[in-house]
Amino acid sequence: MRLRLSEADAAFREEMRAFFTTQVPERIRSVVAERRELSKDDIVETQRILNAAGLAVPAWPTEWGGRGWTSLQRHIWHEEMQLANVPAPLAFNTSMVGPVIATFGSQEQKERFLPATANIDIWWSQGFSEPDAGSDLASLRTAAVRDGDHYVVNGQKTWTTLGQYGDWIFTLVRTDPDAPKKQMGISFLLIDMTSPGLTVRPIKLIDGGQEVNEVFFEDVRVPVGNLVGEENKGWTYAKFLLGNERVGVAPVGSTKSVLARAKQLAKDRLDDPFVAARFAELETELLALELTALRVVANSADGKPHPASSVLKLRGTQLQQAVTELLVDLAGPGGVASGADDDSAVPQWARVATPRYLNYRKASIYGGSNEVQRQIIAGTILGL
Amino acid sequence: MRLRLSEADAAFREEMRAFFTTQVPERIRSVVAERRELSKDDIVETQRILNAAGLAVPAWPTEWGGRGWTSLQRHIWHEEMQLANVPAPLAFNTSMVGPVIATFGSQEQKERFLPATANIDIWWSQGFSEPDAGSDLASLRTAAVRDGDHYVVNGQKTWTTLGQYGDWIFTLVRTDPDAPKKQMGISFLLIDMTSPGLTVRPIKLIDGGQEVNEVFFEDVRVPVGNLVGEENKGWTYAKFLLGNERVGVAPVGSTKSVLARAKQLAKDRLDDPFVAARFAELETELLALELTALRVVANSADGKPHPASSVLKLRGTQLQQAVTELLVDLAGPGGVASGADDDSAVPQWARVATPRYLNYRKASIYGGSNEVQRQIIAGTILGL
Amino acid sequence: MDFELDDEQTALRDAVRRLLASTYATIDGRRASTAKAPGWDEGMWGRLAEMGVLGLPFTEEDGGMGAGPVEVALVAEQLGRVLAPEPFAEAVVLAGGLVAAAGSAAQKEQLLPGVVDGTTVAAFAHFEPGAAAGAPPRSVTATQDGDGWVLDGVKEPVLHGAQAGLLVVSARVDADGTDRTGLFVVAADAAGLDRVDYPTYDGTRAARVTFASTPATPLGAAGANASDVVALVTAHAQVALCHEAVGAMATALDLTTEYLRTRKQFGVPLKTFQALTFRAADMYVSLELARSMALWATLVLADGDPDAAVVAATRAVVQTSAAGRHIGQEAIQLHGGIGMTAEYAVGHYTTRLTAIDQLLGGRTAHLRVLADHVGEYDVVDPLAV
Amino acid sequence: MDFELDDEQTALRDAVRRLLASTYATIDGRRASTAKAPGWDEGMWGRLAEMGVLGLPFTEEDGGMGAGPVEVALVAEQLGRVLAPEPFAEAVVLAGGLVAAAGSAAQKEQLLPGVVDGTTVAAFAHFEPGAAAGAPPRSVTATQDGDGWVLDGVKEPVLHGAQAGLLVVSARVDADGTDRTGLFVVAADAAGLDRVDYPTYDGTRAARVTFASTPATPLGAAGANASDVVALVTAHAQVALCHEAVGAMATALDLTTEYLRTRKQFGVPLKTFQALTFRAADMYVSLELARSMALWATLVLADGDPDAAVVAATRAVVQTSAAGRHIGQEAIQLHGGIGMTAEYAVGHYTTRLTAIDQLLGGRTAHLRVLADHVGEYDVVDPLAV
Repeated sequence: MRLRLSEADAAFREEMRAFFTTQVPERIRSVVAERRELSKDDIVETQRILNAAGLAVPAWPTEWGGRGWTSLQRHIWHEEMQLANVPAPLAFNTSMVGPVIATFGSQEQKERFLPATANIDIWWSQGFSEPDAGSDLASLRTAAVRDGDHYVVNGQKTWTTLGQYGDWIFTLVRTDPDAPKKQMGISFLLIDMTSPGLTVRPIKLIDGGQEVNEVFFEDVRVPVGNLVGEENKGWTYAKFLLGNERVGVAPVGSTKSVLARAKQLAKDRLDDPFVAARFAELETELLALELTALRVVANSADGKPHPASSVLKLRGTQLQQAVTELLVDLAGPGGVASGADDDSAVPQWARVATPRYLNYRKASIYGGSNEVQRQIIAGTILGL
Repeated sequence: MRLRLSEADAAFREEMRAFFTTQVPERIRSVVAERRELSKDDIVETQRILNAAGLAVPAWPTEWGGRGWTSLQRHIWHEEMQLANVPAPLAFNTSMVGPVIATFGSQEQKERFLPATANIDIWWSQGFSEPDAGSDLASLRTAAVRDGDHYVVNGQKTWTTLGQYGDWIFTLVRTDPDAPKKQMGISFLLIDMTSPGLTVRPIKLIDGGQEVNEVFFEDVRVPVGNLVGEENKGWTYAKFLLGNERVGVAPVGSTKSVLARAKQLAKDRLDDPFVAARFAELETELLALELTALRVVANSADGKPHPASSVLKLRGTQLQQAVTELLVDLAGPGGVASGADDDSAVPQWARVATPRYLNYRKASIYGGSNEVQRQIIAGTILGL
Repeated sequence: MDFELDDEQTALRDAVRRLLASTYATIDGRRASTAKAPGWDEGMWGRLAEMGVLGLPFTEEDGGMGAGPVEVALVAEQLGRVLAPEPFAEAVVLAGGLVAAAGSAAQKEQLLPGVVDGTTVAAFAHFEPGAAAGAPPRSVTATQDGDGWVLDGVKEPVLHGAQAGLLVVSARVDADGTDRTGLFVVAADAAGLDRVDYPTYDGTRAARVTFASTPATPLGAAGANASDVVALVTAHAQVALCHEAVGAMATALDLTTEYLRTRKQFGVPLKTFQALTFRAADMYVSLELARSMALWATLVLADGDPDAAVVAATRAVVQTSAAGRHIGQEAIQLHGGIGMTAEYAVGHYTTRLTAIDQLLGGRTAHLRVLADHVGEYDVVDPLAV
Repeated sequence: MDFELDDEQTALRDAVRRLLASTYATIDGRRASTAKAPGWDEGMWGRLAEMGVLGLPFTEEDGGMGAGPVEVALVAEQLGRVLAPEPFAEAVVLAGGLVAAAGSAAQKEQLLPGVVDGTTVAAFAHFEPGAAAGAPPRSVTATQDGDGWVLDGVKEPVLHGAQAGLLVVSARVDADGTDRTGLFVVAADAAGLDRVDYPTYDGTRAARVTFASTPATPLGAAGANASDVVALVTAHAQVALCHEAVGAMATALDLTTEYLRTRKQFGVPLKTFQALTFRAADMYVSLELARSMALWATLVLADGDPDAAVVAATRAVVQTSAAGRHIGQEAIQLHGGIGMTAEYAVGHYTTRLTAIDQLLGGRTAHLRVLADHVGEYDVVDPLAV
């Protein structure tokens, strides 16, 4: 057991910190710091800077841009990035479809997609969830029927985050409706979002934003070459994808960063013991989470998903939400001035506080709800 | 809608307050105030004082000592009694078996048992729970087999509170093991605890106290005249008993009384904002509970159990436990001196704080656990 | 103590419910009303006026209905149930209430009829940027200017401040070196008055209101310290908002239980999952406790003691704030993704509950007030406040 | 940062676990050991000494094993897992630790060998009635008496104070009009020493220790202010107790999950009820977060900066206190009635977790300390304390 980073890791940390705080434009990082909405260009510009420096896809196989880092290095990379308010590389590209293609895709698919995915020349969207499935992902109904060299896709996906920017979408589709188990007849298909018959409809959320979408497929023709791996094995790849990334599953760095900024904003109210205690409490809870993430990282050398990831997701989103709630309280009645412009006498942070709070109610629902995480902990870890 | 009590109710309240604070010996009330353990004699003496004044069984039929009060009057009686630290009449006698005998018993049973029950000449124990049943009360197995003019009872009851003082025990026994539903073959039987074959074994609890017991029945012969109502209809009477008493289902008065005393004890620490806020919070929560109890009382004129009773039980025990926990915190490290005698430099209240806290973990388990209450709320009120 | 409505009150509640259902039977009603100016349905406002609802808090002498906090509470709960955006608590109970409580006889005669008949929508310009909910005015100052008074400074956010035909404004008055709270009336067309309108996250409207040597008329006696009257009328508005929240919570819970009953997942209705139904049960507990407290606070208001009224409102806010957050958050969580969408109703309830919470000033601020006085009494006796 | 044990540490942990299992495989072991004097198993204490466990925190120079906080933590967790009543944290880490940290070379040479070989059980008499956990001594005073010192006043509760062969006592020393904290050694047979023994609710023993002109020897330099050394050694003991709590929580959760798996109700195993299994999942989350924090605090102790050590211990207490209460309460609730009985194991775990919580001083007190300093830094960086 050892508290300090090794000299090499400490140097690595300094290198990351220096890069993120000097090489990613302040203009973009301030958007994150001020909790404003990132534009597509902000995200793309950042990821290209990272990719050029070999910092976009460090967990990929080295031949496709990976760095062969230890889990701890990947953790440090991720935390420093978040603490510096650098927009993370697009998860759909770097944590989701990229590793699937790199692991299960054909050589041709790898060459065609991986460099473009790392550099965000292709913006990927995710097509997993369906309106009637909810947490029961495998009950999906979007169908792909083989017709010569194509699949013909019909159905609907939903909760497609940032789908309005998507160039391609990776989907789970049902290729064998007669399979004995619902998990067995599913395939993993890559679909060009400019294909005829594919339409994207934005879903307005309760904070007024439009970050998620429905995606409709009406006789969309997809070349069979876009099938990843084997037909009807898609569930395996999906499970790989969902269990793939442990680093960053708990948004520690970004939550710490928001909390630190909140403390700065509340500087002249820290003599109020209730305000101070709330910061002390959240900082301590976040520290415990961060340490748990480090323990999980340390135990993940074997490459298998660590069941404690569910602890990180569950607690991570709880604390993320608690910090957004703190900002609502700090904003007070001024918080209702959310629609005011920058001439407002209510400061920008107070105006965004409540929409962000409302937006982050999603954190405990999307990407495996907290109920699903509890189910995993009870089942996989506790044997219940 | 009206805030104030009517003049009559206000006068009634004064009358109750005057009686409880002057007619019940300070010696006994201080035991309650100081959260020490009441002796059998304390309880009996108090109840006889109340009974002599017509204040022991006000909810019973008037011919057996009831007072024909409104629900609000019964509520006031109960709250004032608790606020004055008067030990409540023994629930087994006055809220449980008494009303069952008065409602379903034979005239002979009424005459034989009711006056003695009101005056605690008979101390009743409860024999419902069994070791393997838990919350599934109806799965009880203690059997009563008819043999001439007697039932022969074999089996075991548990969690019999204060069973060590019991003269008689009211039990649920299985008289028809072949009934199509487990609720159908159960009878309600009164058993003299001096009967041969009946033994009481104390169960030590985690606070060191011995207030609950196991009761064993080995070929205990019970005259058939001790059957209440009809054979195999016991479940109906048990449901009546369990749903009978709404007044006092939430221990508001006693919790308020403990909280008020805690505030007195912490008087010189109320300038600590954390301590003060905890009192303010608990007082407000208790007020909300008390008001809800008053609303339920107001709506219970029809005599049927109000499903909101479950709200009172659930929240009432939560707050009861929260107040016991506050006292543990106020006691601090001194609280471990629980076994010290009165020469201790640690004050008495601090020494009893943690054993009481541990003891009151039972409050959310016994008498219908909080899980059962949530089930009732979800099912009966919300239709889930 | 009695929590039962009398026949007249029951009739009022049912009438308001029926009227609101004509427009707000579904969330589309709120969407439509808030989408266009002024941010509520003017026809509905007129019909509420016709029904006498806008005159409920005012004496018959002032042209009102001579009703009281109980009737106000009934209406507020019904508005909350359907998320009707009509600014009853803010314009009538709060801004109108200040005129009734602080205005001179002449001012009441001049201003209240319009409030009661719905032709004048009043707003209370009180919040100042960066100040806590209960803080006295600092940045808006009132100074004497010849025979009259002028105001300077910024109020923000002022709910429906740009739509209001009448502004009641709190201002700092320097009285021989000490600060006093003054109340002033400012006409919508006053010189030096600038109002910038914008939407709030809950779909209503607010404004930044700037005063630059803006002529203003003292409400009531010039120079009187209005902090007590502001506290009392604010207490009335807070309790009304608590009832609005109770109504919203009740519907949020209804929507949630309905969803759990009907929505299937893994082949069975969600209500099969005890972990979800138990949470709905806890929501019900929160709702009922908040309802009890709001009702009680209403009775204390009606009882008339101003100090008791302010404390009761504070307790109601503490309870409502916690309940609103609990129920609002759980309502979305138990719905899952659909709860996040603006298309579906439940998220609007959470959003509005959040707004009410912020406008009430939040739980901690009110708990702090209670904590400061906790040593001054032994027990809280609801029957003898 | 590395949380892995090395081979030696793993061997130590396994050896301690095996040794403890010989006596404490079931709760009957604790019951038997606490039922008779001195309140723990003297044979077990001797075997722990033979294994070197009682010498872990001390340098080889002082006759110890030259191990450190990590090894102490391993042992404490194992003791907690089986609720072994041997007073390792209190007698060795705390009382012995004070001798090692504050004693002169001669005192260490004289006193520590007995602590290490188990023949001397030391106790730290520090708590004073009515004082908060972290308060400096007030009611016990030390005054110079010729060449020596005498103590007056009452310490209570002193854990195993009547059984201890060596008392380390904190006392208020008047140094030119200001109060200082002094540490003193008092022999078990000192004149004017009165010790009244009694049981604690968790089955261990404590005492009221009265000093009446009791001769005492300053620990280390006479008149030195020992408040820093008390804070640092207390931090070490607190972190050890946190690990004891983590061990106890782990077993409480094990017992609970086992109960949910095997106990049937309504004809099915309890684990069928999702409302229960989800709560077990939340218990696991609490446990793992507390474990992480305790491990980290251990590493900070090992790192050597005394100020950082005290802050880390405070954070560990905040986390452990909350987790211990959560897990202790839920463990009983999920067991139902049987959890309340002294016959069954789980209640003893809750009881012990409650005692540890009180001895640590409780969550709020420690949170208050953190709150006082929260404005002094931007973020908490676990890698750079």
